[in-house]
Amino acid sequence: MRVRVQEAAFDPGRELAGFARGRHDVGAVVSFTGVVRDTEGTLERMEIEHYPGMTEKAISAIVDEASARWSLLDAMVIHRHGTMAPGEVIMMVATASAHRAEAFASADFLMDYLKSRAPFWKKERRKDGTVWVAAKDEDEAALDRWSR
Amino acid sequence: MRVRVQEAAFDPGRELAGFARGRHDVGAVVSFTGVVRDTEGTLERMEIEHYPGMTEKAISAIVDEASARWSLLDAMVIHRHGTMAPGEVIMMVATASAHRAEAFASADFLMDYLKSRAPFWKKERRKDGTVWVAAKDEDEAALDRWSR
Amino acid sequence: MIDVLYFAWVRERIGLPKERVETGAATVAELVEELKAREERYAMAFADIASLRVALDQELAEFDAPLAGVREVAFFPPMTGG
Amino acid sequence: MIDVLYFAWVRERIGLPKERVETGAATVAELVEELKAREERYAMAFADIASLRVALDQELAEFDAPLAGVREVAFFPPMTGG
Repeated sequence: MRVRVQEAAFDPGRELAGFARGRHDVGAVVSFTGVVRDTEGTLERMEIEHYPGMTEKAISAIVDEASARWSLLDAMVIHRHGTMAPGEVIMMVATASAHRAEAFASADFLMDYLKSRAPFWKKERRKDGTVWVAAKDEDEAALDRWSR
Repeated sequence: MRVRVQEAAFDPGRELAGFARGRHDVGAVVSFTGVVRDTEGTLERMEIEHYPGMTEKAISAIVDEASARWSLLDAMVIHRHGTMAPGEVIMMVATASAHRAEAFASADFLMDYLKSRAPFWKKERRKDGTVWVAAKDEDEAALDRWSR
Repeated sequence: MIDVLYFAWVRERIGLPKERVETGAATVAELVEELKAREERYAMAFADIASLRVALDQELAEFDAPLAGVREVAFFPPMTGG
Repeated sequence: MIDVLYFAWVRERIGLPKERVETGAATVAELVEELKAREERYAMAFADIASLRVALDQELAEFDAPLAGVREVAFFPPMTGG
């Protein structure tokens, strides 16, 4: 299990290539990559602030919860902070398990919790001004899917 | 949208690195990688037979169906046939969309349908003999999740 | 004349991957009966129809589907891709 | 003495990322009331408590949680990671 919080850019392809390879117990690997989106062409920069110390702890707790729910053979979370341009990779999650259902569910779970429970805040520098991204009700509602 | 059926090994990391990059409308990329599993240490080789001609058509139809259900900005399916050793990559799926829910659901959907509706057959060469992998009831049942 | 293809253990039981068949069968099921009547290896391959799938011109079909205009019929076990 | 941290627009409204606060507050809510009473910028930052989250020693908590033994309190808007 690996958690990295960093300012530096990273290559999801290289990370996936090095994840859970050479093992004979892994049958399924799922990865998620989050990218700075700018559909309207008005975004200049995305700035991500975080809470050093708490961030790593919160992500590790989320990964631990996923490991308790599914037979995860490996998991990886990389999340950037600082300034990013449209098209740049923000973060990545990967999960490895014997079967596909567990790999999919655990990656989906990790994303839902990282979205609303890891201490990151996004600010958009747009041509017409600067705005903190608001949390969406649907992101909070997504967590209900996992209540047991 | 890209579909490749091939005997040659491929590197999922390199494929992910080249998938849906440099676009400003993509916010989420999900990938699935299927690996030859050998938990008991008794598998010597996996052999995958397919139906040339139908295979490409069937996969393309499944990708088209996914595109009709979700706002997919890009999708990729690579599936090998021939002989593979434990730990080798069998196949890969990737989907790109604006939001994470669509990327997850469409990749999950593609996997369920590739599993039971694309003409591939797996044969395991084990130390104690050779066996065709039987389709699982749960794989057929998984398709019901997507009936609308 | 119609091309008949066999895959996986159907191919192994029948002992060949493909053959051209002269048939007057109106449906897949009728073709299966004709093939079963030929030889023991066909009878064995088609013994349990519920464990088989069929494709007509490379599209999945049912066993009661008509064969009119079909050029290629394929028989195989349930697929195990992914 | 307790370390109080502010993030995102809470930090911007209050105008600093961190300060040490001398307080006798028994709960987070009482600490918030003390801070609001200080200056307009605090009153503005804490105007709508429903739009804020709090962490005690780097664990998410509720506003009625006790402060006894806590060394670090952080206030911030709902998180937007991923």
